[in-house]
Amino acid sequence: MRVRVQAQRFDTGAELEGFGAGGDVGAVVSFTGVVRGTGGLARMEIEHYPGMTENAIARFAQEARDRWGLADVLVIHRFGSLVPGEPIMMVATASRHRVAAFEAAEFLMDWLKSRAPFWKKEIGADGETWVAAKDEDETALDRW
Amino acid sequence: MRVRVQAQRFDTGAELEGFGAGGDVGAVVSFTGVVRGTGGLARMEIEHYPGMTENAIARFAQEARDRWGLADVLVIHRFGSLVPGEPIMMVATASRHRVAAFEAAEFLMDWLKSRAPFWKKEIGADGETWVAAKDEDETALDRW
Amino acid sequence: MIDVMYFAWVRERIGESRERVETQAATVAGLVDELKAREPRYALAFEDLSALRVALDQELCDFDSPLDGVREVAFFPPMTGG
Amino acid sequence: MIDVMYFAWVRERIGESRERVETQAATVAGLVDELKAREPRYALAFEDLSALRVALDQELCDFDSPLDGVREVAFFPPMTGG
Repeated sequence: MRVRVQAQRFDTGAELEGFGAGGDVGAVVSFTGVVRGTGGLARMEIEHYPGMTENAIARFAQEARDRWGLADVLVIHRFGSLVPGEPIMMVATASRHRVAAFEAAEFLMDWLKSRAPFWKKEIGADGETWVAAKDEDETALDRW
Repeated sequence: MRVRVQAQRFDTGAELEGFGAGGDVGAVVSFTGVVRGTGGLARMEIEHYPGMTENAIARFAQEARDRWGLADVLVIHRFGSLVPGEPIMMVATASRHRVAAFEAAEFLMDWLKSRAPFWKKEIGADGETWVAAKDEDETALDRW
Repeated sequence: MIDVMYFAWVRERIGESRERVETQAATVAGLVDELKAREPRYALAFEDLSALRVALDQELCDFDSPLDGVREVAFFPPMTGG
Repeated sequence: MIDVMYFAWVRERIGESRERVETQAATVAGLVDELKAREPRYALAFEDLSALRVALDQELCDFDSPLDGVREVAFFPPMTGG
């Protein structure tokens, strides 16, 4: 299990290298979130709560691992200043069968969206705006 | 949109490089299927129906792209002789939001499982066995 | 004349992956009956049609589909891709 | 004395990211009332509690949670990770 909260850029392909190898793994799922350049976005600034962030993510990752019997799980989330096209975060899950790997990755994404202490600010031609939480993201937690 | 049916090994990380770049992409999902070494499996042989395989996969990929408005989709499936730990196949989907990318990847996997003309044979200490189709894989198609 | 292809254990039971067949059968089921009458290896391969699938010109079809105009018929077990 | 932290637009409205606060408040809500009484910038930040979340010692809690034994209180808008 690997959890990283960092300012530096990462590469999904490089992170997946060797991920889940050695275990009894038949399925690997990865999700990567990318900064979209819509609406003239110049950059995104991500603020976080050091300490609480790492602990919250480690707890979600542990829960996903136990609940879906994952062979491995990886979460990386960035903070700081990002430009369109850059990866914001990724999760990866490795399990015996595909359904567990997909469900665990979606579970992690749904929790990260609404329960990991990050806040996004979009900076564009029209100024700065804090990204508002979406009701649908809150609702998504109900299925777990 | 890229669809490849090949004997050669591939690398998920390398295939994901630049995948979905340039479009209005906020979410990239990948799934990789791996040969599991359980039950003393020595190798897996995958037979396919040349021509029909490529056409069937291209059709599923196109349907996924249209239905979920994907910015990009990638499917690679191998045939021939594989040993435990090797990747069998992968799908990747790129879209604006995470739900579409996850759903489209799961849709593709469900169709590939039961409707792409591949047949797997497991060769182990106890001889050779053709992998039987699972009822649950057939049932999985109902949700689409 | 029609091209007939066999995959996976159907191919193994019949011992061929492809052959040209002279047939007057109107449907896939008619063709299956002709093949089963040939030799025990065909009878064995086509013993249980519920365990088989058929494609006509590379499209999945049913056993009662007509053969009219078809160039290639393929018989195989349920697919196990992914 | 308690450490109080502010994130995102709460931090911007208050103009601080962290401060030490002397409080006798029994609950988070009590602390919020004390802060609002200080200056307009606090009153503005805490105008609508339904738009805010609170963590006590880095655990999400409610506004009626007791402050007893708590070392660190954090106020912030709903999280937008992922």
